[in-house]
Amino acid sequence: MLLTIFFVLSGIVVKAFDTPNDDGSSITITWHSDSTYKSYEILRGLNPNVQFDKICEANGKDTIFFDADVTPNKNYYYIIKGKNDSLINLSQIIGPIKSKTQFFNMFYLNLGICIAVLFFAIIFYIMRARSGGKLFIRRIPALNALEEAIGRATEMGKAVLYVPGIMDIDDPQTIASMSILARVAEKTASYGTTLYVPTSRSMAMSMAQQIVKESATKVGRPDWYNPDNIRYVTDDQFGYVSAVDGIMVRDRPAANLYLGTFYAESLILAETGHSTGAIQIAGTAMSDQLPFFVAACDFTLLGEELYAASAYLSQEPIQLGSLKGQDLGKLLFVMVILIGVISQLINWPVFYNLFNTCQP
Amino acid sequence: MNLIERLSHLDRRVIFLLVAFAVVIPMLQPIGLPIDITKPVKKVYDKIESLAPGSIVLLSTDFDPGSEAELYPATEAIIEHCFRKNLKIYVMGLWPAGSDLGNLALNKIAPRYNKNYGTDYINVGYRPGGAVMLLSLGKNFGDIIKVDYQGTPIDLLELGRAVKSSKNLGLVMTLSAGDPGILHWIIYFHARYGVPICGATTAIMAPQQYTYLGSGQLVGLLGGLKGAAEYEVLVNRKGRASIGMDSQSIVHVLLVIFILLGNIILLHQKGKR
Amino acid sequence: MIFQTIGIWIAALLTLAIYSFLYKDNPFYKIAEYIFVGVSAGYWAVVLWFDFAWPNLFAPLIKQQNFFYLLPIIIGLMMFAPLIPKISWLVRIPLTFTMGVAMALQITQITQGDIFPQLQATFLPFKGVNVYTSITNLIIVIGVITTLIYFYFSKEHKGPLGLAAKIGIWFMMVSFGASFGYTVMARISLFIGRVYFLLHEWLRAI
Amino acid sequence: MKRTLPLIIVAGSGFFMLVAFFIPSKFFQDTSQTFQNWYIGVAAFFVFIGILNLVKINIEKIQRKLRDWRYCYILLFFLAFTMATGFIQGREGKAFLYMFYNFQTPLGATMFSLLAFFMASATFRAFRAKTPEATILLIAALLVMLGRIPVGYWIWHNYPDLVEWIMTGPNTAAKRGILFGIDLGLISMALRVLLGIERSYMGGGGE
Repeated sequence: MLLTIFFVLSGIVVKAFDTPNDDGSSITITWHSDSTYKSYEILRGLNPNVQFDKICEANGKDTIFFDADVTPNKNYYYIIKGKNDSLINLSQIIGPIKSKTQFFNMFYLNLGICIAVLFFAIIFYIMRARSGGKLFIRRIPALNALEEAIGRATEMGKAVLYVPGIMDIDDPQTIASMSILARVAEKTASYGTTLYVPTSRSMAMSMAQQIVKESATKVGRPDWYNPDNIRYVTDDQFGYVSAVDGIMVRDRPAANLYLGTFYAESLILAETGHSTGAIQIAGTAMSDQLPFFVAACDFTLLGEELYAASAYLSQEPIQLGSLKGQDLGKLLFVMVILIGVISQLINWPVFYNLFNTCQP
Repeated sequence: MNLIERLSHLDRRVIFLLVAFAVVIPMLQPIGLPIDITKPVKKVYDKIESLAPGSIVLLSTDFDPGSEAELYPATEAIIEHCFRKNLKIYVMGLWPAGSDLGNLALNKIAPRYNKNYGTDYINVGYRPGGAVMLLSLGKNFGDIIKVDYQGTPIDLLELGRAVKSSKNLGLVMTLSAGDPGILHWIIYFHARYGVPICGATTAIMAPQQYTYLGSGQLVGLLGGLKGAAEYEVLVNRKGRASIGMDSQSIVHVLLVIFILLGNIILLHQKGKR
Repeated sequence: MIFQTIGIWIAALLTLAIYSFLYKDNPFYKIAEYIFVGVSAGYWAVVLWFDFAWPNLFAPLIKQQNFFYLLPIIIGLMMFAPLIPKISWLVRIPLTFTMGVAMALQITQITQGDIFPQLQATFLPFKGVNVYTSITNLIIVIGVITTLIYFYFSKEHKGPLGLAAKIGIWFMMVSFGASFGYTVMARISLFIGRVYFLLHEWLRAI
Repeated sequence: MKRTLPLIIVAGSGFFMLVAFFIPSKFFQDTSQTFQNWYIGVAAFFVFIGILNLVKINIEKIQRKLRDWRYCYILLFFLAFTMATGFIQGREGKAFLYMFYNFQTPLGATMFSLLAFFMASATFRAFRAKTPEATILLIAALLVMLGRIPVGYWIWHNYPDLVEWIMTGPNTAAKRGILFGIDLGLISMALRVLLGIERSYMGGGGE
């Protein structure tokens, strides 16, 4: 009798449900009330007619509680007790509630779709490139400069210096750099210009030697190839830089090409190269180093352009296909941004909310 | 040979000397230039001010001696602010040397505020594994952290027992010098577990963080020594960062002159041709 | 106390030894450099063992006889396989395992933590905000789109596309300039830190 | 075996982790957690490998009497000494921390501060407005360099706000655009690794 009266007075309205998108290990309880309480107690029982145990005490501002101590597929009943200094009110008994294991986390559906689309695009283009489909890649301006620089070095009777970064051949930038080296070696070999390739890793050296040799053979100048010009210097960052600086100052190459992964040494290389008056062409995806290359070199391949240049020159299906797939991704992003901006203009928040990611 | 030509052949050691003087002299004879407060720094300050006493701040010291100059002053300033607000500090490091540099600051500041190890602050040392570790950490601290840096089982420490999951944290403050660091806290920890992140980074990393400030994934930011100096002004403590600001100003002016001179030389040479 | 003073002197002399490189390369610099590499590698090994490897891998195995921990240790030990040429290929097992886990997590977390929030942050309003904000918002939207267009390789950059790409470059140059300025700041700060040490802790001049 | 087993492992562990992200059931969550914990355990060995390589390289250098080989003794001595202090007295031992605070900290900090000087010299000798792009870059750089220090505030009180605007406006826009490109590149790289198309990271170890 007393209980019913309190229920009517208290006006605490409670809802309890299986927490969505989880492994069935929790039940969500929410409540709201017309009067204010200092704190709430959450009571739980396995049977509406038997004793309820206190499982949590929440403060007066809370309106939600996750009961994470439940067994899936078992019935539970809940009561919320609102407490003030003098007053204690109870809500109605809520239940039975069961928690269940969900198969798919619907919160992440948007992420899943995005990943699936990107995967599909990349795989699709790689397959197309492999089956011999023509994929267009725009010409990269700095590549024209590359040929000019080699031409100028030839006219001046000076060498070309090629620095493939300071990382090993497991670095994608180094791999991209090697494709460009192949083209540079072809050009220098056909002109008979000397090409220096100092490397900071021994594996990078053997790979560079192999590539340069092949390129020389390809243009019919196997005699031009000189393995002594492609040397391993040292793994040590600053040690490597001072050795390369030494080549620049002593041999004064007319063209310095820095393509690959660079760290703090970028600015030391670019400075020394500049002081020798060489044409400098740089390219790296290390965005922290790009500013120094842009400021001190004549041409710079910015970020992804390094990969694009490599794909353009090598025409290798994996590189071409991935680049194409990523291009599609960029196109989609541009479209999404435009729709997003328009949706804000016309006060349509649905689209914005499609991109929510944090779990509530 | 005229002046400009002589300048263009200046020995670099002369430049080195000029830079050294520009740093040393203002330190011996401070000018006391006023330090302005930027928004991202104020936001870090406001965030810590807004935390209720007793809240736990995870201080991740993700740097090493290489960037100690930029990040250590910020470490001290943040710790001092937290202790003053009676917040609890949970130190860990994604870089091996980070936690020892954190200890240096803790041991210096904790006694001033009568804070005790184990209840008011703890240090759980270096945690390898970067991004993947952070994902596991957010779910269950117990999986990753079993002992503190001295080898004491974490459950014997009051603060160690208090932190079981990301839900127990009021804020993550990372002092980040690179990889792994602030980016991983944002992408791997904040995105999955929603704990607010503040950061102090080296100045090199600061411009990139503005994309995350813009999206709200990062609450506030102390960029480089200047950020630390601003924070020192906010918490009213005369530290290493504010002392260095005069020198920083003079060298910047010197370098601006260098760049302008260099380009005048370029124009001059072009004119000649 | 005496040890502390000696420590400060060691630190100061090592600092000066490194700076002697600015005059020219010399044996003092080399000695300091090699000490640095040796000490830091030793430091790494000790910290890794005490903070991580012992409590998280070996202690549970040896003290609690939890043989479940054998697996990560065995996979980890395969990292040493290249020392024995015959089984050197085994190094690929830990490499591929860590790559597999890391790459998968990279895919989901980049989407969740970078792409989605950053796209959402670019859906900026022009209405209901002040003029200053709406101009800034417009600039951000244009900047993001034109930068993306610059990195779009599937079409020749001619006409409107070429113009957009050009604008993209300008945006990038402004941001590179900002990075440049900040990097200058960072490097100078490092030197300030050392001068502070020399003047404050060593010479006690400030 | 030597090629297929690694490829199975990379695809198996990778795609499992990918799928587990979307499936809340206990089995998938617990297993992916176990994988992550193993990863962290295995990752710890990378550091030990690094140290072993360092020792190997230096001993070789001494044996073959390569350039600067005498200094390698110094390196090996300090490596052994630091490890000894740590392993004998413990991680919190006085001697070990002494090495850290009085050797490693000043050396690390000073080594990187050398760049301040190289930077200064490069600003004078190499950073030239040769192209329109480089000109924009240098102007932005000068604005930021002056605006991010007390002198900027002293010149004009609203100057820091201007720089803050450059940072939150154009800088954020370009950085975000570049970020999208990098993210797409990383995802495509990750996918290629999982599918076994990209294998260069496996490096040596024989066919």
